[in-house]
Amino acid sequence: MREILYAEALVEGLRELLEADERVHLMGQYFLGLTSHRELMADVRDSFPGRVYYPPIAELGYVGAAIGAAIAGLRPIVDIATASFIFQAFPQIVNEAANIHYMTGGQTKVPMIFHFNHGIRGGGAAQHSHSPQAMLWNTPGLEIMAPSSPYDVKGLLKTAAESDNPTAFVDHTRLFDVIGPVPEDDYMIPFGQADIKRGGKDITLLASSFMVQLALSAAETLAEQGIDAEVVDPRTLVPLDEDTILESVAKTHYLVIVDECHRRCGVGAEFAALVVEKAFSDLRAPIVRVSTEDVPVPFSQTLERYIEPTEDKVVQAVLRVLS
Amino acid sequence: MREILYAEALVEGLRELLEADERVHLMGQYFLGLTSHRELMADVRDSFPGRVYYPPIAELGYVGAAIGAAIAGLRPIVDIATASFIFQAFPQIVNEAANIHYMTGGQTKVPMIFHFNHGIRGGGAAQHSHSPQAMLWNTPGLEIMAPSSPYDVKGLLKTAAESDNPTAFVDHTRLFDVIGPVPEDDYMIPFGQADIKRGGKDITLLASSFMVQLALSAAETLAEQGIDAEVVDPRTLVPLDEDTILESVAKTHYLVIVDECHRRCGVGAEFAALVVEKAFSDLRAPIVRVSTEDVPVPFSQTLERYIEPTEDKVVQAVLRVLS
Amino acid sequence: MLPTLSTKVLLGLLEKALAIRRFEEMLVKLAGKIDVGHFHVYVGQEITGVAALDLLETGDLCFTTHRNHGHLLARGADPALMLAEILGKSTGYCGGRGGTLHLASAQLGFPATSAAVGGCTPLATGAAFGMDRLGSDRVSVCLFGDGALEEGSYHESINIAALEKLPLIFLCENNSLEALGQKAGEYPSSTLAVVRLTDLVAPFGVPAITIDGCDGKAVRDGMTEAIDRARSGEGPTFIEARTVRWPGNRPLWPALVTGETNLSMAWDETVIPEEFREWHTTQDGVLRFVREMIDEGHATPETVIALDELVQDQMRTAENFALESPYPEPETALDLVFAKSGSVP
Amino acid sequence: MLPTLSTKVLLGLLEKALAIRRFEEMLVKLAGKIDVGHFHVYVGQEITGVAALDLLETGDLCFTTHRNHGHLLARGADPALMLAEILGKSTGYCGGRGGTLHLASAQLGFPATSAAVGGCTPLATGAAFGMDRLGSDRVSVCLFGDGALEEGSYHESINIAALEKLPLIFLCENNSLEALGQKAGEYPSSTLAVVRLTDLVAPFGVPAITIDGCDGKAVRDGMTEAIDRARSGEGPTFIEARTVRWPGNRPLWPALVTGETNLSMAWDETVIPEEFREWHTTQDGVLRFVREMIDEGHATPETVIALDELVQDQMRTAENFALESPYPEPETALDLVFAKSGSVP
Ligand SMILES: Cc1ncc(C[n+]2csc(CCOP(=O)(O)OP(=O)(O)O)c2C)c(N)n1
Ligand SMILES: Cc1ncc(C[n+]2csc(CCOP(=O)(O)OP(=O)(O)O)c2C)c(N)n1
Ligand SMILES: [Mg+2]
Ligand SMILES: [Mg+2]
Repeated sequence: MREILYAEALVEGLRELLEADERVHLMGQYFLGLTSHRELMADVRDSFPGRVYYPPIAELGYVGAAIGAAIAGLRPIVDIATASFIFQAFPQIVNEAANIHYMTGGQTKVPMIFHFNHGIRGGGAAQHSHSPQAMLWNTPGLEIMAPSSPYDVKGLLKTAAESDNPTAFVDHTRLFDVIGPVPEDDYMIPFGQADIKRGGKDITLLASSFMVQLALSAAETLAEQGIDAEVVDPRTLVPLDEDTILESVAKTHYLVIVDECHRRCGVGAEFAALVVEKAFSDLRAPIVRVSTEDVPVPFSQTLERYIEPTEDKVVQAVLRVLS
Repeated sequence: MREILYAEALVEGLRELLEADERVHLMGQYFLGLTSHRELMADVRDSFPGRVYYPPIAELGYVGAAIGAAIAGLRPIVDIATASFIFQAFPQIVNEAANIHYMTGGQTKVPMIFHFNHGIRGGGAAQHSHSPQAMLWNTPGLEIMAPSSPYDVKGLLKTAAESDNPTAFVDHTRLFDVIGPVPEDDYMIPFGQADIKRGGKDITLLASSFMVQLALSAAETLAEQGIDAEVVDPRTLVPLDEDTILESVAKTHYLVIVDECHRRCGVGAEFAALVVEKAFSDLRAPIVRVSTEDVPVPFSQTLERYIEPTEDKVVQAVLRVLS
Repeated sequence: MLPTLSTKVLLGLLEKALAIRRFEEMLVKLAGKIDVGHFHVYVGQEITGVAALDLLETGDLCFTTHRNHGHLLARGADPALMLAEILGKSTGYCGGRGGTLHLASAQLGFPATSAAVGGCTPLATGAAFGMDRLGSDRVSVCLFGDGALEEGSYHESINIAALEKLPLIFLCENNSLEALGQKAGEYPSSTLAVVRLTDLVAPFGVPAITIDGCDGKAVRDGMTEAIDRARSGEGPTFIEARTVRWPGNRPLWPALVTGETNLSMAWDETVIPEEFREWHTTQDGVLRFVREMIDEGHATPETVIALDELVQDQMRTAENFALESPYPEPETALDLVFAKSGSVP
Repeated sequence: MLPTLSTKVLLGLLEKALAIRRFEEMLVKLAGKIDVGHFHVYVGQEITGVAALDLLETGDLCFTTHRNHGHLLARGADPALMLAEILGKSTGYCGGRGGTLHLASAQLGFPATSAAVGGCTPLATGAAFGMDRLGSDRVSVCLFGDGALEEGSYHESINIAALEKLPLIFLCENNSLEALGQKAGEYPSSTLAVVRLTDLVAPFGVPAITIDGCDGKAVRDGMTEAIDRARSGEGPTFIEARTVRWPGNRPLWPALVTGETNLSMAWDETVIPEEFREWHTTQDGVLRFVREMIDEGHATPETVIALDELVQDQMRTAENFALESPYPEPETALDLVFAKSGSVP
């Protein structure tokens, strides 16, 4: 199978969606952030005149407009660029989009996707480095995809576009250069199906988004030390494939969670709470979370490095858990 | 000691703060929501002319203004009324207030309190029933108090007002009628000191805000069945008194968490994750969370009741854990 | 003035205005007997909603607020299903999930009702965006109070609507005319620093008018022009419809301080109670509409009374229906979080 | 035109303008050699910042944005500590925690710098609110780009400022005059449906003027009036200072497309390269200021060159200092989340 970059797979997915359905429109254009790949988006814009909207700097207004447009029958894919700007749109995402289907008794659907690049990108400092997926997961009514590979990003995006629900597309600029196999033929990845990114028997590493890549390299290092780690990637947080996670823990009996959210009430907290509630008797040791330290993200590279999850921290955590 | 209502203790605290320090100003006035106690606030307004500001319906603007005012030397206590309106102010709370001290390298302080009434108040429906404290706990840089009794609300408020950090005052209208002892003399409750609201040896019930009251009544019911539950109230989430929580679990070996947040990534998730990480070997059974079901809050009373934590659900959870 | 319409059509409008008035009165009375919770009523604004929304066609969408009852009734909602929703019954428009704050009927063109002040502006703007991009000739109507102009979402929305020339009507119901600032010739609402609300709109190049919200003709004319402009691709319009807040709306919880409306106040000034004389004589749009109907020969006191009885009957039926309807089954609370679709198994 | 000031004071202003220009040039050059990350430079806007902020006194507070370098330097920031911060060094103004986006110096009156567009408006408004309530005669200055007017926070802030007559100056630096908007594929640009930015302000009853941001006198006069108004309790003022975006700011990452500024372009037109002739002749505020200084006899080419060399020396010192400064100790990343106070043990 051909191998392409994550950024290419993402843009290919967007293109195919735009081609397949006239109702698909892009609102906002910084899908690829300020990375060197951003030219790919310029091409999309040129290929689909009138289908790519350039909003004002008004995240509340234009994300809300995407929700309204979805209600009226459009299938918008709206880009919030840096995840930190999603807070401006929280009243519309958390208090409107997530609630509308439910509070209308199922009358109204909100088929839209909102995309953002989360997490530490290097030098983003406190106001450009958020990982808001835990907050979104605490908001029932949103589907959440958090891909970690070229194959997943395209396949999940296709599924998200068919969904009649508002879907958060949790993305990460540090994934854009990841290379991997992507079929030429069309395919979709169902939501709610975790993927075992690496089979293993000694310990489970549970991670999503860019943290999967970190977990995979940690697993390689651990392999050299004779530890066979299984890397489980839920791929979507909502719906969540609990079974695959619980089965992996039932097999390995040990769990380390790798999560880029701040620790308190992060995605990792939910993973831990889930497992201790539903697989307590399988566990042979504490569940350890490798997360971003509970401090605002500092600018300086030495500080940033100290507070973010790293391969080394994952390795150390595993050794601690298994000792 | 005299016994007064929670609502009275809260207002007494506000009054004493206004009296003691000219820099204390109230911004917004719905501290007591639409409850019958709201006249108490009208009196405060009359007693301190020029010290109570009536903002426009502009939560982003006026909460942000409170942050700016704090930077300039005021000690604002800003009221957001219903917690759901906090999302409008998220860009200023999450991305400004929480970060400023850190990202200025400690140069600037943001001594302000923001108050809101969270949770299910009965018929608030999806857009007026949020419990955003988990999202705020996922935001390093905010102190968080979540009182559950007349004594605590006044004592914690006094401490919050002395803090040089932005502090979330997580409040609940269903607490206003709770009656309890409050000293006439001035007192403060340090942040980061949990309170054992009821001693017990068989199981720990960990709860905050209004859920403490629920846990206490559940404990009474359980007592009738011969189960001696300990109710631990952290009182502040940031800083968190981990020791008291872990000691209680070390003693009882069983833990049920009562939390009004939606389950996924709620405050309860963090409690569970913390305990399984730091007190795994003390646990003899799964940690069970009694939380609000992961659905938008419905309007109808039968539906609302079904999804919210109730005394009965707590009792059932305890029986399940102990069986 | 009355809109220039046939007697039959005018009677239809009157019937809707009466339906709103009687619905709200029924609700306030009911709230005195059983716990209905907090709600907001449309008394005093009936003519705005009825005259404006009568012009809409199927497929045109409305996005309204906490004060939505009158809007739905103006587009033909069934008071029984409305009241059932307000009481949280399974037979209500939203199956009891929404309640008074979120009354919605997709079929009637109310796909989502936000009770967050300023929540509806981006939604309505977006619906217009969608219609525009889909090449439809439908229009989107944003119904909101003067208070929503204080939220930044208004500012962001009108900018988008203006730049994209969206088929959108901002219908701002300014019911704050008795506010202190306004009385002093200053602010039209308690907390907005602009002297005329339409001044806020002008910079965006969006046509904006101020009308008397109790004047059926003014409302209809303004709305006709706005809809024409929207349908022909000329972009959004802003209408400020002014009414004076019903005295029963001044307390935090609505109260029937003016009693149940006695329609004979329309033709017999002597029955108007002293205390609220000014409001009923000059600011009560329903009475004024009735008076104009009679003056211009479209109705007689008798026909009006007959129509009102019909309406009141309907309300009694609605009330019985709603009270007798069952609450939803508790376990169904877990349903409908997500629309079933490809991605959710 | 030049502000009416003594030669000495004018030379002081020029020195600051040169400091900004040379600082930003140094930074852009440095970014060609080492990884500095993304940053925004103030080239082309120097005269606005220098002439406006020179009028402030100790205790007056400024709230600025991602494009803050020039503002801090205009109030006397040390370029060494600035560059150290931009490089993430422990010696920087914020100990390396803030970086270019959040340069702050409480001592110089920059207590918190927000890189969220529209982040500074509520903060600056609130600081003015605080000063007002504390009875201080200090003023608050909100420095922001035209893009921030698209955010709802602006709308909410100006309303509060107007209603409360706060001691606040909105200094909007509109550097988007040539922008075709994002449609042209450019990154930051004005996407606002209003023709004149000041039209947005008028409805709030806030005095608003538009000035040429490269005209030292216009900036100083406008700001003088605004500060007077603020200090005497008459409320906020809005100033739109217009500049044309420096060609080096048009790419996503700043680039020295115009080369390092050759000050002799101010007195010798022939050395101006053809490609950017128009910008340097009419839109380069620093060159214009120099030209006016010479024309009016406040300086000679020689004194200007001498001053510039002094400034360039300072920048070299700053660069060495910053490059040689250590990075913060990793473990210190966990400090300073909270101010130590009663409530945190
Ligand atoms: C974001 C938000 N803030 C505050 C409220 C509380 N609230 C409910 S109604 C209301 C007043 C609204 O005034 P207006 O928009 O003029 O509508 P009216 O009730 O006068 O029709 C307020 C402040 C809310 N629902 N949402
Ligand atoms: C809330 C938010 N949305 C988007 C951005 C990304 N962003 C950074 S600078 C910029 C353009 C700002 O334009 P303007 O305010 O005119 O300032 P200029 O850069 O032109 O000086 C944008 C959109 C941001 N930083 N914050
Ligand atoms: Mg109103
Ligand atoms: Mg600009």
